[in-house]
Amino acid sequence: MSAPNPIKVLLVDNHPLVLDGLKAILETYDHINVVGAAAGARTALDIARNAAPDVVLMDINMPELNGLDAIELFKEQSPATKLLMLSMHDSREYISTSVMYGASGYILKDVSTEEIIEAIETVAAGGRFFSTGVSDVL
Amino acid sequence: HERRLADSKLKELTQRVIDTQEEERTRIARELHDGISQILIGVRYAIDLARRKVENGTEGAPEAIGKGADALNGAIKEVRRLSHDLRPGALDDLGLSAALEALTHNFAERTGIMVTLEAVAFKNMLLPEARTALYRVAQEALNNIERHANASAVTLALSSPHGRVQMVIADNGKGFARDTGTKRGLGLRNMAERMAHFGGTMMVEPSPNGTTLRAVLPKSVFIRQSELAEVA
Amino acid sequence: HERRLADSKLKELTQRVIDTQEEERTRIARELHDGISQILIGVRYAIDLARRKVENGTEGAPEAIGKGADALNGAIKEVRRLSHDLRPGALDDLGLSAALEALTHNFAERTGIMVTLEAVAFKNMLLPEARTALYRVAQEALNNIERHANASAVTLALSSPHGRVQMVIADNGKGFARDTGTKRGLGLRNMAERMAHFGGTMMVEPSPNGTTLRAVLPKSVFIRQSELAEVA
Ligand SMILES: Nc1ncnc2c1ncn2[C@@H]1O[C@H](COP(=O)(O)OP(=O)(O)OP(=O)(O)O)[C@@H](O)[C@H]1O
Ligand SMILES: Nc1ncnc2c1ncn2[C@@H]1O[C@H](COP(=O)(O)OP(=O)(O)OP(=O)(O)O)[C@@H](O)[C@H]1O
Ligand SMILES: [K+]
Ligand SMILES: [Mg+2]
Ligand SMILES: [Mg+2]
Ligand SMILES: [Mg+2]
Repeated sequence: MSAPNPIKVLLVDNHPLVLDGLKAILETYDHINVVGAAAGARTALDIARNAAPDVVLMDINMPELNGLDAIELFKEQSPATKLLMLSMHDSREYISTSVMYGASGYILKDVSTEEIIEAIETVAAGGRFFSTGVSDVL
Repeated sequence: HERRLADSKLKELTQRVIDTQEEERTRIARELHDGISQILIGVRYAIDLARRKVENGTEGAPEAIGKGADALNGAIKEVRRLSHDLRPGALDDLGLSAALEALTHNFAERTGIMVTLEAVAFKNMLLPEARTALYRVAQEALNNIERHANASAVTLALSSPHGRVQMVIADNGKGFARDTGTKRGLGLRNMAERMAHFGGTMMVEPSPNGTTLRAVLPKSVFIRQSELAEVA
Repeated sequence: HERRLADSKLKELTQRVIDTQEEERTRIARELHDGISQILIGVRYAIDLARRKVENGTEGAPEAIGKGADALNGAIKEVRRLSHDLRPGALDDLGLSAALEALTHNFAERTGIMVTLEAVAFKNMLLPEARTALYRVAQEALNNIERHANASAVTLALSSPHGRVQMVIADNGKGFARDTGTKRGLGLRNMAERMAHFGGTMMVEPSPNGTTLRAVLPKSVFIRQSELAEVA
């Protein structure tokens, strides 16, 4: 039972519990279609090539390739895809760095489900979204 | 006599160094055990209650779940704070300048002391250990300013004169007391030690208005181009 | 010359403590950030999912809560382990003998090396600092046995001969190499330093079969009756 044009979302997080939890939650929303869940940015880049996600919801701290460095690779490979960073770090330097590298948004991992959905909707529509609590800094 | 004095002073300092470490461990262990653990156990009770309500179809399940989620958020914030206090992720993820930006920003917010930061970005060129050492020196310098200086403004400048690394922290406070030399704490000593470890120096420059602290590290703390190529 | 030697000894020690502390901070920060935090976020999402299911009347809410509760138990265990590694709560709550019991028990379980503990209970009569020092000596001795001794059995005996405190740790391993004196690490040095602080001693006694380590503290590490009265 999907909406006519669901937002295609790709999830990237090295922690299985976070990745599974996020996927299970997002799948309960009709207008969101989780097209992939990757434990690393390299795998995510591979998936994105075929799945063409509208939004990549990506962790920052990951072994091998971290989320910040992966932003530029996504921008090169899939320019239309929006990057939404998902992180535990609440200092504004993370946001400004993410934006500088080309991300459309930044949310903390511990925000409410409603806020995660709102962030996905906003960046999918071409806007920018920054988490409450850190958004005042920009 | 002189020698025995030096010896007992050495013993005393050695003991202080060990004590500091033991105190820090105790503090962290306590925050984990008495703080975070207790909150998490509270969350478990809330979740268990919610599960029973859901299974029995009793009313108030969403509220019970909500209560658990709120308590959980508290625990997550505590863990974040503790982890950040021990070592800010920015230092590893974003580099020294960004970490100093966060440090001075939080310091200004907490103390009301105005801080101006002038920092060049070294990117990843600085040895990780040197990055850590400079960050700790800045941290202790700000600690000292908060505790001893009675200052209203601080400038922290990070630059790279002649290929070296220089960090200057100047406050407009009351300045060092004349007899400070005798009752030096562990702070200044550790800072000097950290810089000396890399063949660098740390100087306290008393000025008519406040205190200036100058830490300089030699060129060798930059990762050499050849090594950079290997890393990349 | 002597004094300069003492000074350089202090420098070396300070640097090693700084290194240890920095490593420890980094390790704990990482365990908190990459481990415990992430589990808690997972719990958070599981709880949110359960709430949505309850509110929408969809199936599977109890399972979602159950998943969250299981993960939460994992996080609680992790926090406890981390806290305990830093400083065993038993040391403060139950005293040295109990803490040594937990220490040797865990050691035996992890390494498969048989440990016999013979400990008298000092109750709360031992100065807290002396308690900590003895515990750390035991901890490092076991570390060394695991890393260097290749032993199959260890005896740890805590007693009180002539009103002093004596802790003897004997293993049946390969014994100290002849030239060990030259390449002493931080471990033995810290142990000796910790005992010396209380006017005590620490000796390594190489025996035909393995190594015996003897730490002795003077009577003064017992809280005097007069002070006890004040505390009580
Ligand atoms: N910015 C400053 N302005 C004025 N006095 C200072 C300043 N920084 C340090 N001092 C003086 O120098 C002394 C030594 O500082 P140091 O950091 O070594 O020890 P401490 O802060 O007293 O103790 P700790 O061991 O906790 O750091 C301080 O006690 C204080 O008197
Ligand atoms: N129980 C033992 N059996 C055999 N050799 C031992 C034993 N304990 C210590 N040693 C020897 O003594 C040396 C010094 O020990 P010490 O604890 O001071 O340093 P370390 O364990 O090598 O390093 P660290 O600084 O991490 O403790 C060891 O390297 C080892 O060779
Ligand atoms: K869906
Ligand atoms: Mg991660
Ligand atoms: Mg200080
Ligand atoms: Mg050792």
